[in-house]
Amino acid sequence: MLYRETGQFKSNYAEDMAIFPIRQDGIALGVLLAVAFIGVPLLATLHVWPFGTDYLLWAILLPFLILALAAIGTNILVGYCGQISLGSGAFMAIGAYSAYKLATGVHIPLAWLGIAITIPPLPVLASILLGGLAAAGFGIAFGIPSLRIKGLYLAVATLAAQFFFDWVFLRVPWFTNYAPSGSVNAPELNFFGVIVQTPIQRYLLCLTFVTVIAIMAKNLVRGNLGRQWMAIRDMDIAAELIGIRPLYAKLTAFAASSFIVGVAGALWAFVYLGSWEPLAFSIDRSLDLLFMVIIGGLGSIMGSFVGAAFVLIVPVMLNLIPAELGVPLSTQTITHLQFIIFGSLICYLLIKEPRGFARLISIGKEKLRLWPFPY
Amino acid sequence: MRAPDTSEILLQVEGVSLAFGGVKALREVSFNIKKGEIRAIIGPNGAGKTSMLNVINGFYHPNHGAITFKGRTRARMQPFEAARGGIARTFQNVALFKGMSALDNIMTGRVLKVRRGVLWQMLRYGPALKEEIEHRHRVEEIIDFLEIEAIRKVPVARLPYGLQKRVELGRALAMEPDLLLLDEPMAGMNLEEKEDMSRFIIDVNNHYGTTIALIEHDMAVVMDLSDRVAVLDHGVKIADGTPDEVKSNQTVIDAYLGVAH
Amino acid sequence: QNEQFIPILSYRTGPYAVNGAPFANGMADYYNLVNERDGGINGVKLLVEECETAYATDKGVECYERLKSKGPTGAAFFNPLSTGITFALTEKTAADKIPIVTMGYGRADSKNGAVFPYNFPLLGTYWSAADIAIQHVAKELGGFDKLKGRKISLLYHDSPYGKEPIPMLQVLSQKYGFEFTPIPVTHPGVEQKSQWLAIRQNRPDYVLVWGWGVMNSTAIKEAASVAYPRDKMLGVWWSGAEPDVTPAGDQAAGYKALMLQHGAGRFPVHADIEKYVYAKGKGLSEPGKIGEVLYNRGMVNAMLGVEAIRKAQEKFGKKPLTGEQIRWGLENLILTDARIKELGFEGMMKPVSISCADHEGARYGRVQQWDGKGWKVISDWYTADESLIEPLVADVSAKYAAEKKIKPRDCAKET
Amino acid sequence: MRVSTPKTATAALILSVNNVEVVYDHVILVLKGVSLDVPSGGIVALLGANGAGKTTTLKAVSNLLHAERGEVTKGSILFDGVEVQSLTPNEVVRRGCIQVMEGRRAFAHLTLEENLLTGAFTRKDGKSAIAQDLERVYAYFPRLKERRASTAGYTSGGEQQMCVIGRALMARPKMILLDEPSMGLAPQIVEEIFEIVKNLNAREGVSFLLAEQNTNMALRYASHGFILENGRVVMDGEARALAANEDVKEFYLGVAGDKRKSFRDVKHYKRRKRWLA
Amino acid sequence: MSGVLYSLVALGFVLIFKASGVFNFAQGAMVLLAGLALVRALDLLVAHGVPFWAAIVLGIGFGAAIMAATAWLIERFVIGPLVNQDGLTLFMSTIGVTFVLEGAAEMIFGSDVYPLRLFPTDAWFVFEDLFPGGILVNKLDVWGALIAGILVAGLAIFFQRTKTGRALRAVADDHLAAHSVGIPISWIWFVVWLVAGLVALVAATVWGTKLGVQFSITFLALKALPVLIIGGLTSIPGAIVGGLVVGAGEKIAEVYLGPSIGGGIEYWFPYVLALAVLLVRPQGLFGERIIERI
Ligand SMILES: Nc1ncnc2c1ncn2[C@@H]1O[C@H](COP(=O)(O)OP(=O)(O)OP(=O)(O)O)[C@@H](O)[C@H]1O
Ligand SMILES: Nc1ncnc2c1ncn2[C@@H]1O[C@H](COP(=O)(O)OP(=O)(O)OP(=O)(O)O)[C@@H](O)[C@H]1O
Ligand SMILES: [Mg+2]
Ligand SMILES: [Mg+2]
Repeated sequence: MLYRETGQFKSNYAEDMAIFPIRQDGIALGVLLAVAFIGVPLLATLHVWPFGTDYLLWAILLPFLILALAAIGTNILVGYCGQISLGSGAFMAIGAYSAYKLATGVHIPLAWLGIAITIPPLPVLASILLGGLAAAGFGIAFGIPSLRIKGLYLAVATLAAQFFFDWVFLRVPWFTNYAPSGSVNAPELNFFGVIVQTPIQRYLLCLTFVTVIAIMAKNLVRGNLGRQWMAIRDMDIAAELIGIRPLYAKLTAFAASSFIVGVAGALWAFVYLGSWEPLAFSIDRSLDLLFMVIIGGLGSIMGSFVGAAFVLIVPVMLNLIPAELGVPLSTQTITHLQFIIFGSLICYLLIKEPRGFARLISIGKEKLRLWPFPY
Repeated sequence: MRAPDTSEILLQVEGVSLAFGGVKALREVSFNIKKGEIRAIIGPNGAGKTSMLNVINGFYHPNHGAITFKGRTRARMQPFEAARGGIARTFQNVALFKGMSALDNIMTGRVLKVRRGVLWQMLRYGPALKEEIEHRHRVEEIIDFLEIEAIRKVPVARLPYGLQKRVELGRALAMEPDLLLLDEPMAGMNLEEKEDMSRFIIDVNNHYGTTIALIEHDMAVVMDLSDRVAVLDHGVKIADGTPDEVKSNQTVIDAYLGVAH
Repeated sequence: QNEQFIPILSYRTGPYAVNGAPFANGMADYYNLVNERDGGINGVKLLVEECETAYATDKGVECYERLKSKGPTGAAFFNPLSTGITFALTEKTAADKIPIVTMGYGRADSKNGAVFPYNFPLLGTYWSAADIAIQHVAKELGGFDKLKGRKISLLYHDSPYGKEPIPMLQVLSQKYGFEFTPIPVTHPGVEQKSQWLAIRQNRPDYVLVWGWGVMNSTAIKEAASVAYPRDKMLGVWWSGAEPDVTPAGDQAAGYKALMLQHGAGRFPVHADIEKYVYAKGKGLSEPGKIGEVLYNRGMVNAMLGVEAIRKAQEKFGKKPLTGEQIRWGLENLILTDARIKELGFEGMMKPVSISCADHEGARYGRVQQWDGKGWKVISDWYTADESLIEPLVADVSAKYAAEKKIKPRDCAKET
Repeated sequence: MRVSTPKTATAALILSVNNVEVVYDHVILVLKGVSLDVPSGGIVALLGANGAGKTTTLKAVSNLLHAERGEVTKGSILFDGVEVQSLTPNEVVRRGCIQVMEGRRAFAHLTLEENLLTGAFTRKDGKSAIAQDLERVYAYFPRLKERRASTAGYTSGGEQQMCVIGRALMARPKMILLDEPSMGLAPQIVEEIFEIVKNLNAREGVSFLLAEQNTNMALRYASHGFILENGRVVMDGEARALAANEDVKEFYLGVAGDKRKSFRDVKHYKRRKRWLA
Repeated sequence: MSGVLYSLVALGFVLIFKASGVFNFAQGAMVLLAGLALVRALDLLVAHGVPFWAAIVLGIGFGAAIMAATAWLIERFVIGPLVNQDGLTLFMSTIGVTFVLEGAAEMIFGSDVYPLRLFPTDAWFVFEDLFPGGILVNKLDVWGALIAGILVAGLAIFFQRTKTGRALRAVADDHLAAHSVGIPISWIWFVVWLVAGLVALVAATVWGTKLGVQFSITFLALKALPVLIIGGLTSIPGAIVGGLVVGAGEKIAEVYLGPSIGGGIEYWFPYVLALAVLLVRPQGLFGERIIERI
C-alpha cells in the first residue's frame, strides 16, 4: 500500500519528466540527501555509533563518494554512450596531476622561443575544475579513435591511454615537480578561506561535488544529448541515419565522462589520498570502475552509486568478517578465500541480473507496485 | 482530396550503380519522386530495394550516378547530412534503440530540432526546460496519432515486433521530414494492423504533405496506397508507372508477382 | 583490557606476496612469542591483527583507517612495508599521533625526527644503503679513487621505493667521479629485456639492483641471458632474500646483496620461537622457512617495536599505551650489545640508539653473496657516511617542512 | 469461444501445450494459460495480433526462453511425449523439433552455405545425405544458390529469411515451428514456402506449428488454427471453420461481406473487436 | 621474437572469443593455474623418486585434468548461465573468474615462486657485426615460436574445416540462434575452454621456464592484449603475426625512440601500435570484418 502511484496524476509534461515521477521516490531521495548532508556530519561530530571513530567517514564514505563520482563519469561513456573504456584510471590520473600542477604553479620554459609560460598557483577549487577540463581535453583526443574502432577492440585500444599516462606520470618528472621519489603531496585544501582538513569537512566537500555533478549528469542524460548518446550506444548506424553526428555524440560523451572522472581523480588525490603516486590510478582502478558501472547498472546514475558501494564495501566486509568471527584460518587462506568469494559474488550477480542493481531495483519497484499480486 | 503536385520533383536518382565486390546491387537506376506523392519500390528479394534507400540517404555511396534532392545534386553525402536535409526513414530489420523506452526513441527523432546548448541542458531550467516540454508535446501528438500511448514508457526491446515498427515510424515522423523512406513497414503485421498502418501513411501524406517512398511486398497495400510504382529486379529498373500499369506489365509478372493479382 | 594493539599491514597476495608473506610471518611469530613466552610485555598482552594491502596504496590507507583506533589505546605503530603506503600515511600518522616504523625502507629524509616526529626509518634508509653499496664497490675495486671514470648503473623498481636512492647516488657520483645511470623497470618487473640489452651495450662495471618481488629474480635471469656477470650485481637489502634468487636457479650463483645488518640463519631467538610458538601449532610460516632472510627481518622489526613499547612503559606505566607514548619509547630506544644478546638476537644486529635528531638509529651494513645454495657473508661491517647523507637529509626535509608548514622541533631541547 | 468440434482426441499428438504461463523478467506475465495441440502430421496455425504471445509460445516449446530471461511458471509442454522443460534446447532439436526464429537470425559472419550447413549439426546420417539436402534447399530457393558464398550479414532481408528457413529444413526435423516465415519475402516466394510446407507435410509427414500474420495464407494451408489474444487462446478450431467465421473474416482476412476492401478506404478510428476486454 | 611468447597466451583468448564471443580476461589466471598445477605435481613426484621424464608426463596429465575441471566449472556455473548476454557482461564475468582462479590456485598450490625448467633458456647473439648489440635470440623464444606455430596450424584447420569449427563460429555470432538449430552450446563451450586451458598449460610450460611459476604470470593477460588486437580477435594465425609485430615493434621503438624520451616505452608502445593498426583496420590485421548493414 505504501508504494502506489494511484492518485498521483500528472497534469503536465514537466511533472511527468521529473527525475522521479512517482512521489514516494522523490521523498526517499529527499530523506537520503538530508541524512547525507545533515545527519551524517551531526552524528560524526557527536561521535555517535557508527561514527565512533573516523573509520566509516575516512575509509568508507569518502572513497565511496569519490569513486561513485568516477563511476558516474565512466557510466556516461560506457553505460550511456556504449564506448567501453578501460582507461578511466588514466583520466583520473590526468585530473589529479593537472590539478596538482595548477595548484602548485605551472612553469613551462619554451627555450627555443625564448619565452616561458608561467601560471601562478591557482586556488584549489579552480585547479580541481580545470583538472577535470584537462582530462576532458585528453578524453576527446583519445575518443577520436572511437569513430572507427568499436566494442571490445575499442576497450583494448583505450588501454593505450591507460598505459601511456601511467608511464608519463611515472617518467616525466615535470608532473611531480621533480619530487625525487615520484610521490607528490596535495596542496592545502583552501576553499575560499576555509581550510578543509577534518574528515567531516572532507566528506562534506566531496558530497557537494558529487551531488551537484550527479544532478547535472542526470539532466544531461535525460536530455537531448543523453538521448543522442544512448542512440549511438544502441545502434550507431541507425542513429547516424536519423541525423545524429557520431563525431559530436561520441566526443561529447568522452568529454563529459572524462571531465567527471578527472574531477573525481583530483578529489581522490587531494582529498582522500593526500599523497600519491601513479600506481593509485593503475589499470586496476579502471577495472574497478568498470565493475562498479556494470554491477550497478549500465546507463543508470543511481546504479553508479550502488555499484561503487558494492565494489568498495564488499571486499572490506569480507576482510572484516573473519576477524570479527575469529575464524581460525591463516591470514593467507583468508585472503585467498576473499578473492574467491568476491569473484564468485561478481559472477553470481552478473548471472542473476546482467543489467545490474539498477535493474534489480526497478524490478523490485514493479513488484512492489503490483503487490500483493505476483504479476 | 489529394492531388499530388506533379510539377515539382523532390528527388531525382540519375544512373545510380552500386556494387559490392562482384555483386551488382544496382545498375544504372534512374527514377524520381515527386513532391507529395506516395512512391512504391517493389521487386523480388535481393533486387536492390533496400540498397536504393541506403543510397538515397547516404549510407551507401554509389559507384556511379548522382542524386538530386530539393534541387541540390550530390554524389556522396553523409547520412546525418541527409537527415538534416529532411530525409527520414524506417528500416527493414527494425533499428530501434533497444535500451530506451518508446517515448525516448521517438524523442531522438527531435534531435535535430533542439536549439538549446549543452550547458542549458545540463541545468534543465527555464528556457531549456520549456524547449524540452515543447518537444515532448510534439512527440505526444505523434504517440496519440499512432495510438501507442499505453507503451510510452516501455523499453522497446520488450515490445512485440509490430509495435516496434510503429515506434520506428513514430521516430521518423518526429523528424518532420520532407521525404519519408519506409522499408517494409508492414512486414509481420496482420491485416488489422496493416490497415492501421496504411491509415497512418495516408494521414501523414495528407496532413503533413510528407512525400513517401515505400518498399513493401504486400501487393494489395502497394497497389492501394501508391501513386506510382518502380520495379527493380537484379538491380535493374524493369518497370515504372502507375499501379495499374505495373500490375499488368508482363516483365513484372514474370520477375516478381508470379500470378497476376 | 590489558592489551596493546599492534596492526600488521601485510601482503600475502599479488605479485609481491612471495616477499610479503615471510616478512609478515616473522613479525607475527615474534609477537606471538612475546605473548606465549613472556605473557606479553610486562603483563600487557599483544593483540595483533593483520590487514591485507596487496602492496596497494589505497588498500593500505583503508587498512590504516580501520586499525588505527582498535584496541584499548589504538594502534601502537604501523609497519606498512611499502614505501608508497609510507608516503601516503606520513601526514595522517603525524595528525593521529601514531608512529610509523619503516625499518630499512620508507622516505630517507624522514630520519630527521625534528620534521618527521612520527616516522622511524630504523636501521638504515636508502641513502645509507646507497652509500654502503658504493663503499663496497670501491672496496672491491681497490679504493675510492678507483671509482673515477667507472660506470655504475642502478636498475630500479619504478616507484617511490626504487627512486629513493637516486639523489644520494647522484651525490656520490659527483663526489667520486663515477658515471651513474639509472635504469627504471616498470612494476611488477617481469619485463626487463630492453633494460638488459642496454646494460649489455653500456657494459657498466657494476649494476645496483633496487628491485622487489619478481623483479629481482627476473633481473638475475636476464643478466644471465646477456651474460652479464652475476658477481657484478649488488642488490639492496630488499633484493637479497631467498625468493629473489631461487627462481633463477644456478644462474643466481655469484649474485651479491646488501644485508640490513642481519642475514639468514638461526639464532637463539629462533629456538624460542620453535619452542613457544611452533610447538603449540601457532606458527604461521612453513617450518623450513624459519630463519630465511625476510623472516628474520620481520622478527627484528617486531622486536624493535616490542622494545620500544617496553621503553615507553618505563616512563608511562605498565599498561596499554597510546601511539604518542610509544613514539617516545621509540625515540629513546637504546639497545646495547648486551640487551641484544639477552633477546637472543646476538649475531643478527649491532647496537641501536635512536634519538630525536636521528630516527634511523644505526646505519650498518654488510654484503652477502649467493653461492647457489645459500647466502654467505662476504664483507665486514660498513657504516654509512654521515657527512654525505646529513646535508641531503637536512635539505630535503627542510623543503618538506616548508611545503607542509611544519615547524621543526628543536631536538636540542628534547630529553 | 469454439467454432467447431474440439480437435479429435484420437489422433496422436506430437505436441501438446497445456495451460502454459510464461513470465519475463520475473514480473511480466505474457502467456496466461495457453493450451494447444498439434496432431502428428498436422499443420497448425497460430494467429493473433502483435504482442499476443505467438513468438513466446513458440520459444516456450523450443525451450529458448531461458536465454531471454523468461520462464515457464505453470503448465507443461509435451513434445513427442517428453516434457520439454526437462530438456536442453539442443536436445529438443535432436528429438526433431526445430524452430525458425522471427527476425532473420542468420549467423552474420558465416556464408549462406555455412549457415545452411549448421542446420545439419544434429544429423548423424553422413555427408552425402547432407549434401543432398543442401541441393534440395537450393532447389527451393535458387536465390540462395546464387549468393551461396556471400557473408550472410550482408545479404538482403529476404535472402536472410530464406536462409533461416532453409537452415531449419537442413535438420530434417519431425516438426518445424515457423515464426512469421513469410515476413519480408516476395509474394511468389511466400507461395513457394507454403508449398514447401504442404509438400513436406504430405510427403514426409513433418508437422508444423505456424505463427503467421498472413492469416489468409495460413488458414489456407493449415488444418487447425488457434487465435491468441493477450496471452490467451480465444478461439480455435478447424482452419476452414475459422476462415468462415464472420469475425475472423472481418478482422483477420479483411473481407467484409465478400469483397476485399481497399487499404485506402479503411476508416480512421476503426472499431476494434476484442474477444477479451 | 619474444613477442611470439605472448602469442601463446593470445591464442587462448582467440579460441574462446571465436567460439563464444567471450573476451576471456581470465586467460592469464588460467596460465597461472595450469603452471602451478604442473610444477607442484612435478615437484611432488620428483621428491618421491619418480624419474624426471615420467614426472613430466604425469605432471602434464595432472595439469590437463585440472584445466578440464576448470573448464567444466566455468561453463557450468558462469558462462553457461550467461548465454545470450552481451559481450561486456561476459567480459566482466571473466574478470570475476580471474579472481576466483587466482585465489583458488594460490590457496591450493601455494603462492611462492616455483622454478620450472623444461626448455633451454640460454641465448645467443646474431648479426653482432651488422649493428651494435646484434639481435638477442633466446633458445626459449625459438621453442616458444615452434610450439605456437604447431598449435596455430592445428587449430586453424580445426576451425575452418570441421563441422564443429563451423558450429563454434555460429555460436559466437548468435547464441540464441545457435540454440535454435540444436548446437549444444554447453558442450561446445566446455570443449573450447578445455582447449584454451590446454593452450594455457603449454603457455605455462614456456613462461614458467622463463619467469618461474608465480603470481606475476597473470600479468601476461595484459601483455597479450595488444598482440591479440593487432592480429584480430577472431584470427588464430593473427595471434602469431600480432606477436611478431609487437615483438619487433617494441624493440625497434625502444632502440630508436627510447633513449630520447626516457625509456620504458615498451610498456605502452604495443598498445599505441595496436591503436594505430586498428585505425587502419578496425578488426585487426586478420580479424573478421565487422558487419555494418541496415
Ligand atoms: N524479452 C522480453 N522481456 C519482456 N517482455 C517481453 C519479452 N519478449 C516479449 N515480451 C512481451 O511479451 C508479449 C508477447 O510478445 P511476443 O513476441 O510473443 O508476441 P507476438 O505475438 O509474437 O507478436 P508479433 O506478431 O509482433 O511478433 C509482448 O507484449 C511483449 O512486450
Ligand atoms: N553491404 C553489402 N555488402 C555486400 N552485398 C550487399 C551489401 N548490401 C547489399 N548487398 C547485396 O545486394 C543485393 C541487394 O540487396 P538489398 O538489400 O538492396 O535487397 P532488397 O531488394 O532490399 O531485398 P529484400 O526484399 O530481400 O529486402 C543483395 O543481393 C545483397 O546481398
Ligand atoms: Mg530489403
Ligand atoms: Mg512474434
